[in-house]
Amino acid sequence: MSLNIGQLRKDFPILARKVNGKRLVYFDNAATTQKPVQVIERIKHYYTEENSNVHRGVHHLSQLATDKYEHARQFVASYIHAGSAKEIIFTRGTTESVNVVASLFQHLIGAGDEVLITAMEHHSNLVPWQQLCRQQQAVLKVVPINEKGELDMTALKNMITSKTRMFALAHVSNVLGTINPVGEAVKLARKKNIPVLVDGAQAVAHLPVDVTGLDCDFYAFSAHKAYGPMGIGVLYGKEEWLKKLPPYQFGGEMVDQVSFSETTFNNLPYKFEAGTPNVSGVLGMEAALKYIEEKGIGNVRDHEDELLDFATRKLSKTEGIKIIGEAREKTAVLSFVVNGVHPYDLGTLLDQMGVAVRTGYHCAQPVVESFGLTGTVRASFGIYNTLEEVDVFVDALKKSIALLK
Amino acid sequence: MSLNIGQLRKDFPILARKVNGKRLVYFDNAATTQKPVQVIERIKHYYTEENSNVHRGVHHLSQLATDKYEHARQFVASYIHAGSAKEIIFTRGTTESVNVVASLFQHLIGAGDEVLITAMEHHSNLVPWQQLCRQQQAVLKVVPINEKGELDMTALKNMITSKTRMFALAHVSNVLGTINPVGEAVKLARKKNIPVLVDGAQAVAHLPVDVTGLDCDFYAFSAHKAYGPMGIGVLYGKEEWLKKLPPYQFGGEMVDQVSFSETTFNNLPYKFEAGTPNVSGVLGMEAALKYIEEKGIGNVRDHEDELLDFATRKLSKTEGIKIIGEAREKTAVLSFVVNGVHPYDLGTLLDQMGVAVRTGYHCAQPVVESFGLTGTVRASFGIYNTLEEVDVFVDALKKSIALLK
Amino acid sequence: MTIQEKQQAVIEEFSIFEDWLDKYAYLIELGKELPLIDEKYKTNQFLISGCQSRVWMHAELKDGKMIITADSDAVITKGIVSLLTRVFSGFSPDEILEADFVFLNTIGLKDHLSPTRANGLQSMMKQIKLYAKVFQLKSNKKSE
Amino acid sequence: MTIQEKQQAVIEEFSIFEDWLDKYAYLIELGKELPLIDEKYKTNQFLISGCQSRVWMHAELKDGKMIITADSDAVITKGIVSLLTRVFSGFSPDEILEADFVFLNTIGLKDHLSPTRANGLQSMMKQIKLYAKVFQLKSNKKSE
Ligand SMILES: Cc1ncc(COP(=O)(O)O)c(C=O)c1O
Ligand SMILES: Cc1ncc(COP(=O)(O)O)c(C=O)c1O
Repeated sequence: MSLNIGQLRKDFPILARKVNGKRLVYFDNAATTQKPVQVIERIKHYYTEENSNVHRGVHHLSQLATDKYEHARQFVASYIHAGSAKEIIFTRGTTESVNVVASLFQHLIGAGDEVLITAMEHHSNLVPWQQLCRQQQAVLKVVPINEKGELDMTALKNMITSKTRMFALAHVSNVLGTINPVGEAVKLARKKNIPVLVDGAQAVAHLPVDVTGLDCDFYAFSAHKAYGPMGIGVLYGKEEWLKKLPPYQFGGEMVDQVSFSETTFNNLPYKFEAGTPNVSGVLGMEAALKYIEEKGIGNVRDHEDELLDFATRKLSKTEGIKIIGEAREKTAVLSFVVNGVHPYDLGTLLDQMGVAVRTGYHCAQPVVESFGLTGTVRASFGIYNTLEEVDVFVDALKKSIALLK
Repeated sequence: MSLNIGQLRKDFPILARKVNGKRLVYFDNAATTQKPVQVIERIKHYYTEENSNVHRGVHHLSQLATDKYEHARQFVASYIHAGSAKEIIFTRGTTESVNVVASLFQHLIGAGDEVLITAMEHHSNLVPWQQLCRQQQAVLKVVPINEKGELDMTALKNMITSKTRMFALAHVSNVLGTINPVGEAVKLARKKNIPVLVDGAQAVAHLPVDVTGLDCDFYAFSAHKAYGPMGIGVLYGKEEWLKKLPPYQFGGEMVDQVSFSETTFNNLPYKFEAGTPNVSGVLGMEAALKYIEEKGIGNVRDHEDELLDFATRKLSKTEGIKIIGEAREKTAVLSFVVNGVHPYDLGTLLDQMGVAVRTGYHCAQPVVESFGLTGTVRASFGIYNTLEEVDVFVDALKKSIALLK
Repeated sequence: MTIQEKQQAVIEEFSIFEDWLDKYAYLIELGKELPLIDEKYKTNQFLISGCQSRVWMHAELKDGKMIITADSDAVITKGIVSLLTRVFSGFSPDEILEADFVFLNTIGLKDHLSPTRANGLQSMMKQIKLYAKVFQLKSNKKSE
Repeated sequence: MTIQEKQQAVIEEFSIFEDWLDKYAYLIELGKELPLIDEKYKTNQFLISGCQSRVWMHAELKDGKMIITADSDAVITKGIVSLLTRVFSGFSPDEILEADFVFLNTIGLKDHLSPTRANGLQSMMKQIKLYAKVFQLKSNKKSE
């Protein structure tokens, strides 16, 4: 069964709006996706019928909100195939999830130890490790990529040593679209007992995610990049790690007993959730993942592959365009540059024609610079994009190039 | 001009719902408030018309979202009378705000130094300092309260010493309702150059807040306790502090330039906002504060004082009831216990009659225990509560007591 | 009577109450009647965590049957605890491990069944099963 | 011409364009024509931060007038920079400090005026005022 995109687009009210007098073509999905009514209405329903602070309340609304909240946690756990709901920590998003892990690993990483990342990481999965290494006098090692934007697995093999304390890598690159062979990478790390954190920010909306299958130790993602609300995301952590690690923030539901001299902490997952949680965010995220599930992530993948292939073919035929990121395994992200034309100029003119793309470093300055560039234009696709929109985009692009040259 | 509560209640759709077959009487406002349509619709509008990732995007939606987001920051700044929008950091809520400051003060607090809190702090403004002190071998000192639940200002005077590095106190106690003389407390601290953090979680919905007038160094609050959405809150910090302190989390908008060997950080306030921000949350918070502003915080205060006085008088006349917290300066919170009856039992029966109160420690175990208790029943009021609801509550309470005795 | 039959009995008992008030009044009665746990077990060791009210529970094996006693400082919780002990006390660990806990659902106290409920019913039921499991392991060892 | 009059001239110039395409085409033309900044100023020191494209700006005082030159690696930004220098270059620091920047608003490039705009127009305007301020302080010192 394939998707009825025309039908499905109606779920996304914003797609009907005009931008600069033109119909919006939203190709900035890697930055954030638009939200279906199912998500918007879920949030509204929560505040209209169910809103309350969760946990410990004896009254009906509190109980209702708590049940929904914990049910959503279970849903997220099963969605990414976690072993149990205890392994699902709600965070603000990917960036916070990575920062939590980096902060908790402070005491497990010492002078001379090594942390491994890849050359294609987003700042959010780079700077926390860099700063941790700096603080602990550890060494940040960067696994190189080839000119197609694929991870150098041979280099990786050699770089995993007895000094490595953590390997953090993106599931999918937000600049290149590369899908990394995470399963394989975990196997290599596992041999030397090295924990692996996977930055899944660009994966959850596009690929099936199975943390148990991947066997990774941590997995991070943001709801807002998968049709869910802003301000909420997930840190999956293997129970054995979460048990072992100390709390991150203090206060609220994460404590058990408190006196002025001492505090004991609550069980998983609450140990890592300090303060009133973002219940509406969590319920919105659940609605978003259910939306994807209902459409079928396989169908989503097929559809986005079709968009990517079509757009890639069209751009390849256009003079002066160079595509950045040509990995065999790729999804939903198309970065490129145009000879002699600044990405910012292209982005500005495309916007005038209603096409929203992102330009610049995409919060991943090192990988962009490694291609000798100071920016790319990035078109990134979502479930609701169409082949016709790709046509509009390519025509607008040609017009812009003509204007600028 | 006083408030038209009957009219205003219509703004809160959830108040029309029934609980256990009875009309909902929501007296759990200190845990979280209900949301007016103005807030609910603001969030919906954002996702329906404006949603985009903010900053650095060249396309129209990104620009629109960024403008709204930064405009909201300015509004919040002026709402609490901050010197500039740079001093407004968006966080998940009060708990995170306090944790951020505690974490950033790590390097400013050493062995033998002292951190001052009060005996009435919520765990969120207690445990972070306790854990910080434990980690740094510093000493946590607790300013006592009297039997009415008022801060002992004489004790405070003596406890501020040359060893004190931080004084953290609640603006309003969530258990006792006490309004602390924060301005005076800051003056005492200022003499010895000690920074003051004010936990405003229970203040923003009930009192005018003027951080410049108070002259505090940090002020923390949560939107969800002031008619705004969950998952968003504020850390106000004086610019001189925020400039001096290192970043908290890394990645996203908070960086300026990144290479594998080095990273430079962005200006205020972005330095403290890592990752995609909760734009819808921020806009919802703005709508909530505008709602309060429109009604007039003075009117709100008057109305809630009336509710508190009325309820206090009625409970005082009821046999076997002891009110916990009888400060002269008090707002919107009424804690009590009933002789020989467990708060949990009362909460459960009140709930059966549609009245939502909170029972237990209210995440402030030490202050409850300091009254020799293992819990209280807490009725806490909001803008939409009425004298009739107080009647319903008191009747239900009497019925419950009769049943339990 | 089997556990199943005992649950059925409770369900029938409650079926005569028409409104919540009577139900709670009865629960409160039960709570007041609950044969108290031996004072020496009212310590932190026997405290079940996760409840807003404190619940102490003790179990011992007598002639292959588990004798469960419990207490709470809140009377409604005590009423519920009383139903639990009435249904489950006096059965073998095997029987308890096989049983499901459905009756609270049916008697109209469904609210109390939620795993996240502040009264910690979930924790009490876990505790009963845990005791049963321990006794089962112990007796298996003996019989080895 | 005063700064005000120069702004007015730009506004009139743009008023003949009917659609965005012509406006941008003209901006791009201006961008291509911009007298380039002296290469020696195209260094990080003269870079204006906060722009997605790089913008270098230099100012010097000649006979009491500020001569502003600038460049950008993006041609649309260059067009805007060219309008800015055309309007403000050649005036005294006092005149520049008193002026407001409204013309971009009126010529239908309002989008570009936002303080959060990725092209950093706000930063460029700040930079011009900053140069003016510095020159003003310097000359006040001299005249003391
Ligand atoms: C006085 C006080 N401080 C801090 C908090 C924590 O706020 P939040 O859970 O929104 O982080 C609360 C709310 O429970 C409170 O009442
Ligand atoms: C690969 C990758 N990692 C991390 C992030 C950060 O996600 P967030 O900003 O939601 O925390 C992003 C999004 O920009 C991303 O694309």
